Amino acid sequence: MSEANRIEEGGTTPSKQDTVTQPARPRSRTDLLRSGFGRNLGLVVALVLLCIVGVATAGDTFATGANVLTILRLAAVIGVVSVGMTFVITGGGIDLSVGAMVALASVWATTLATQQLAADYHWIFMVSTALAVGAACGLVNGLLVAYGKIVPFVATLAMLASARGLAEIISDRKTQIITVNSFEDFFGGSLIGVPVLIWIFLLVAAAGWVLLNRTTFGRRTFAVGGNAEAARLAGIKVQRHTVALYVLAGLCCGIAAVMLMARTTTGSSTHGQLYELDAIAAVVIGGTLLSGGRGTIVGTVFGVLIFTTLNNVFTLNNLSISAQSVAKGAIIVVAVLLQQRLARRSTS
Amino acid sequence: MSEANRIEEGGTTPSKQDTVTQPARPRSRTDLLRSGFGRNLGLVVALVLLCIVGVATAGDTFATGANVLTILRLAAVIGVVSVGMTFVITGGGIDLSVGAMVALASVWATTLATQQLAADYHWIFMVSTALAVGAACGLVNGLLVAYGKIVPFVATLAMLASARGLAEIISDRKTQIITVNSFEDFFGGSLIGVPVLIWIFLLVAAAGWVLLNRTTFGRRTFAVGGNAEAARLAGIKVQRHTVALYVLAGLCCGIAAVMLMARTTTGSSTHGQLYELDAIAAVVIGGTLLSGGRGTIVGTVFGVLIFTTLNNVFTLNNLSISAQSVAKGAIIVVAVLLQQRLARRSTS
Amino acid sequence: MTDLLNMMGIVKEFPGVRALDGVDLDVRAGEVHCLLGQNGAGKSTLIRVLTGAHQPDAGMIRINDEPVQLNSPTAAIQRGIAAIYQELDLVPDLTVAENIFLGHEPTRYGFSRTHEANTKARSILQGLGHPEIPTNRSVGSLPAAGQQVVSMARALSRNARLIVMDEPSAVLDPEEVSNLFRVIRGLTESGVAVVYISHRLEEIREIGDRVTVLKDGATVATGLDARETPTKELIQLMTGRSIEYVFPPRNEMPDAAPVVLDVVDLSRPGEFAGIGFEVRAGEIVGLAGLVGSGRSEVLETVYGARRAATGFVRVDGAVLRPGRVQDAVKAGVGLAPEERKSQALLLDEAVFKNITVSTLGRFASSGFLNSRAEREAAGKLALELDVRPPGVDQPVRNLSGGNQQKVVLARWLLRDCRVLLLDEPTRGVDVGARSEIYALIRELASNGVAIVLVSSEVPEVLGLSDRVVVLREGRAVHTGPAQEIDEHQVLDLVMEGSAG
Amino acid sequence: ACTSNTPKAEEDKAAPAEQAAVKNDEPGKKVKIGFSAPAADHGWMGAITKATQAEAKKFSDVELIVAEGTNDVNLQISQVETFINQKVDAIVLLPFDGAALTPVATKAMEAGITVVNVDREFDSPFAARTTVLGDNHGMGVSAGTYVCQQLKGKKDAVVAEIAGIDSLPLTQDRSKGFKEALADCGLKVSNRVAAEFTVESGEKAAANLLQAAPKLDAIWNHDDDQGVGVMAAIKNSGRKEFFVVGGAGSANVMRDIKSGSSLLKATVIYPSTQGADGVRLARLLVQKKALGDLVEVEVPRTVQLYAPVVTKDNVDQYLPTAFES
Ligand SMILES: Nc1ncnc2c1ncn2[C@@H]1O[C@H](COP(=O)(O)OP(=O)(O)OP(=O)(O)O)[C@@H](O)[C@H]1O
Ligand SMILES: Nc1ncnc2c1ncn2[C@@H]1O[C@H](COP(=O)(O)OP(=O)(O)OP(=O)(O)O)[C@@H](O)[C@H]1O
Ligand SMILES: [Mg+2]
Ligand SMILES: [Mg+2]
Repeated sequence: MSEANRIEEGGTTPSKQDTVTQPARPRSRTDLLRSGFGRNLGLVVALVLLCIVGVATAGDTFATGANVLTILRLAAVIGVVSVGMTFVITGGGIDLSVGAMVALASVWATTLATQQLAADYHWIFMVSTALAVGAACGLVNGLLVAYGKIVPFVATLAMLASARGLAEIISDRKTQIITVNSFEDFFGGSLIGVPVLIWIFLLVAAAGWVLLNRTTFGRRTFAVGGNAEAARLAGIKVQRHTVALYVLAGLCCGIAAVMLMARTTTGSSTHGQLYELDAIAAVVIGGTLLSGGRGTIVGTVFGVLIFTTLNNVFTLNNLSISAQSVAKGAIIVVAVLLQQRLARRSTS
Repeated sequence: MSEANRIEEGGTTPSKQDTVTQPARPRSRTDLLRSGFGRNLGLVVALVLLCIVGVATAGDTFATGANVLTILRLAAVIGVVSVGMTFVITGGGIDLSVGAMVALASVWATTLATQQLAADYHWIFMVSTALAVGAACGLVNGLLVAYGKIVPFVATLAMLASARGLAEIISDRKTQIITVNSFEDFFGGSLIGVPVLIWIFLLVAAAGWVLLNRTTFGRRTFAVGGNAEAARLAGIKVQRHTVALYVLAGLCCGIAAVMLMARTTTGSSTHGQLYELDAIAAVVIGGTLLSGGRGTIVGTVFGVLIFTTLNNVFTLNNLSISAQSVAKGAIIVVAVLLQQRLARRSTS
Repeated sequence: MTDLLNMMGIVKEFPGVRALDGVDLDVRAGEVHCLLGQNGAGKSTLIRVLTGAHQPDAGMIRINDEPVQLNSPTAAIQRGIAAIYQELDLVPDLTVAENIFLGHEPTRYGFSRTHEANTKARSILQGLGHPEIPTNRSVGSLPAAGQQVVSMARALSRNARLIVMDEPSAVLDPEEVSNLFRVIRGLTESGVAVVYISHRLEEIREIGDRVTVLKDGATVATGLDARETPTKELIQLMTGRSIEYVFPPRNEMPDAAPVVLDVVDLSRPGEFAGIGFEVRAGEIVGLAGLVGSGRSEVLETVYGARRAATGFVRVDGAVLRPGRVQDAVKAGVGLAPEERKSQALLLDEAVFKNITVSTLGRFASSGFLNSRAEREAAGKLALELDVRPPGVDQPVRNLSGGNQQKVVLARWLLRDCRVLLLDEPTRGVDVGARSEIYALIRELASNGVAIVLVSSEVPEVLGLSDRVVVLREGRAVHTGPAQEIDEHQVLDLVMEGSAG
Repeated sequence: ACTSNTPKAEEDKAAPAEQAAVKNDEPGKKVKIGFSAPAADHGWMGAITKATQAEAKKFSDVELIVAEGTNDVNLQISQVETFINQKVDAIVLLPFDGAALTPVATKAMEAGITVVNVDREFDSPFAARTTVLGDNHGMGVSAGTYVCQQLKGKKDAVVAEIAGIDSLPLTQDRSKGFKEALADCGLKVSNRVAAEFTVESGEKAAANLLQAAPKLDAIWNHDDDQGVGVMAAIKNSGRKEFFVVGGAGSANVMRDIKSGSSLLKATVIYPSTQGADGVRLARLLVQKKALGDLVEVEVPRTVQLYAPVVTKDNVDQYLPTAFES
């Protein structure tokens, strides 16, 4: 047997056996997980099951185009936040401050001064304020984590408290109503029948996917999250990269703030409450490893859709909030178990 | 050269140098960190600084015995939860459901039926109900994580939703008032001038410390959290141990529920809101690694005390509420940076 | 010939340890420069200083007579220094190609050019003699040997002038090693310098040009001729004493010795099939085979870490429940696994805690631990095995690779096992400690322990075992007394499957 | 005057000539008041604290200590304990959960501190000297009655309800009152969703609700701050076949009502000045003054504020005291 053969069958499996077992499992399990297919299969099934329940229990309303758009619109804001969160978690971090950053960005972008500027010139001033505030908060997070060496959980927890407090101070705890019509018109509008908000979500998700899976930046994110020391030894500037990841998450929060402003026509320090939990839940359910090194944007999008569809189905069925909670817990568990089963089956 | 000699000169450091450098740095840095001393030094300093600020700004009330007891009573409930959380995190997990478990246990232990039983026989029925409910929830968490192989974050998130929903259903969202006087008398009372609640906290913390640092259970917890595969191959029953850790956390939540019941004379589905964040923050600030394998009960207790003292100082000083949030974030960051500096200095 | 690299008076201190205490190293272009030294002598640390991963506390580094500051891995990479680290520095979830080009990915406008990366990776792997490793497979799913190849490919991908290899042969079998040497020769011919670290003196003889010997963090000899310097002298330099590098004599096996471990018809589809052997008290059975032949899997299945599809394992006549490690441990079986970092060590725990983790019950009364007793017991073993530095309170992470391996062994030595399964027990262990481990294994056997030994070094298997089982592609192709077979026959067996 | 429809703050301005009131406003003995309320996670709660602070500033003899808002009863208890340690003269307490704060409030009373209970009631008469309450049940009744009036004759009308935080007793009281009033005219709540008093949650709940109910005649939304989100969602859906009744009575909403162009036709007031009233009463109690306009020499045990319906017709009367959220 030649050298070549021996390794091709990679590792321990003898060649004869291999040719037998090969087709059954073309890739190893880990590989499959990464490709996202096996894992996403479970998510798809979970989502489809949810939809079936939706159709069965509230068919007339659930399956309408308007309702689908409602679900997507609801998914859009938290979806954008979750995309940013996917990057941070894949890179081995966590960001608890997303909700607070959304609040701060929304407040800052709707102050009288900013609105005046937007009214006088263009709504782009509001948007860029929100993005800048988000990115700046993210930058602080990133610096604290990468250079201050504060564990991400604590650093972003501190940001959570500070950003929300700052938002309250700036807004004086008032809900700031947006009076710039051009802003509302643009973001409240539709494009080819699909609301602008949904377009933004799609765009962010697509850009996130490309960035994570098709660029050097994405590869390095996996490396930093999977084995920071190896990444450092390979000459990657781990600290700088970490900062970039948090800035990215902050930027996503800025975008989400703009979307939320459009949805609610307000900026408020109460926006984005508990987004951190929602986003992390969506990311983790989607199959991104909480410990870093493995992440999937597609999974995250599915995670977000599952949660929003769940809420929608519950509401359509007029379920009591308490029963919703209990059911939600049970459904999460079942969905994850199902995923695992499917992922396992599809590989063995 | 004899065998013995060879070893004496051992390692890389010649023996003569060793005797010189030895006293200056008796252990390596990591060791010092691990032993908890260097790290705790930072925490002690942070706490002392806080106290100095407290005395300076509100000396007449801050330094009184009554105020110290107030701080400790506040720390007691979340402290007990945090001790349980320390075990779970050290063992490589996380428990988001602690607050919900506290709520559910408090509600279940104050239902009419339980209170009747307690009134007729002994308050021990209420206490054991709370502990049993907590432990049972913990058991479910543990089984889902260890045998269902659901990532802890998701499994306990599901429990968070379900347990709170269940608490709402059982209590019909009403606050249940405790009418069993013997219960109130015992837990509301004092022993040698110190409130029973504080005794319980001390007891739980001490027991937790012994369990984590002086028993095989604790040693295995570190092993499971540090490297689960290695622990398994070393013959540790990793799954069973994991279950035990979650049960322990649940049990602590049961105890915390009893304490909260005593403090509020109520059971309610709204009890324990956001305890998960508070507890995790205290544990992490205390120096327990979020990724498992390293944990310190003393650090956790300090973490809890820092947060509660901070609250107390804020209340005494009548800071604007929003400013409190901002300051809180800043103080967390400064405290952690300070810790790190001190830990570094004390070793080099 | 001018020196490509001069390192002078390098000092590196870790808290409490002076790992390097004035090391000198000169490397010429186009040579294979071997670094020798005991476990913990400072070889890996020196390498990490050279690659910018550690900052030296004192000393000077010159490249082409030009003083340089290597204050980050990037700086070293830019100066043409690449390394294969002792502890594999791969990202398990990235693909082979992505790992190879990590840090210098082929890109266009920031987008990774996966196709180009794959093509380039394939050609590098081809050059290494492994065109068959799929470049789009995640590295985590490759066996250790495959990962080592990827690590090598990564070093080559940088077009470096100086490549450092820290124990690259530890997980490779003989044929792989000769393949590696072919690659190294190709490199040196084109003027690349190679710094080669290994504990196997035969390899040094075969590939090396010059040798530098480290002892206790200092250079004790440099510029020695790799081929001519007598082994005795090298060992004397490294250890400060002379060691007979031979296997201790076999024990007489009493015929009446009872069968302790009985493995019957064990199989796991895709890994191995129909494996059966028995080990009597006091007997050492060696499993020989190429990397990937399924030896580790057999051991892990016997131990219950993997669940057998068919067959069963008996210890002292009692059948172990399949897939239950606890049962095996309770029955007195111990496993020193192959991957010490991921499978055996609690890296952040103190040495003594790592040693006692499987024996906790012994140091506990009603659950409470007596850590003084623990330290004493662990300390005694650490002394016996010459773990350096000798303190048992430091975290295992700070130990050198070989010393970590000793800690793993100590764990099971402490446990008075009935059956000991040793998977590559001497991987990365230096000559001195190696002969001590051999003696120890023998001594254990003479105390009645049944031992199963897996090693990629055929002489080791043959020299230590009473009987050998030769595995090929997951099947036993030969079973017989070790004395009746020699190295060539074993190699023939594992390659061809026909008894020579 | 206290039983009149006007909120207290306005009453004071409306009746400046009242002798007693003027005398009451004169600076007296220094009063140190501690104030604690739930987390300002929604506009009304934020307004409560702001109004309270503003009211305290008006009096040179009042020192107000404000504790961080919290939804953790454990923390709120400790804040009250801290006030006791500080030996404040009075505590104005808007408890997160009335029953849960009862023991510590009782303790404060026993320590000789005047406790004024606001909005969410204690379960013991010994826990507070005076209680200032909104009328949650009455709010529901007012809203229901208004809806009935507007939908007169329409027997198959579809009425929806967007509640606030569902686990609060006050939400349940409001819903109960609403249900009862609707039942009186033969209607029922066909769809009920709950939000969290925030703009964002209101938008979310309303968006889902509008899907669940393809045709609606009326919506009662418990809270005007979440109402901003509700109206945004309605605007987004482009639907116009129903009218909306608000709750709490924010200035924004009143302006909307005044404009007449909004689907929002009315709101039911739930005064956000309760804390401010609490501060005033606490001051009077500590200074041992009586309530102006009352013959009674003691401040009453309970002051329940009225929940009037604000429509386009009477909005001008309420707009000045409405809270900016
Ligand atoms: N993550 C994984 N996913 C799928 N298969 C894997 C994974 N890791 C290892 N394997 C397979 O398990 C085997 C491990 O190979 P390894 O080199 O350890 O074999 P071995 O026979 O035990 O070698 P040795 O006898 O030298 O210890 C190979 O067949 C490899 O393909
Ligand atoms: N990060 C660290 N902290 C503290 N001590 C360390 C650290 N890294 C290495 N050491 C110590 O430095 C010394 C040299 O270790 P090094 O890894 O260089 O040895 P080595 O020669 O490569 O040994 P081996 O042959 O076993 O790989 C050892 O005593 C080790 O314990
Ligand atoms: Mg080494
Ligand atoms: Mg192997």
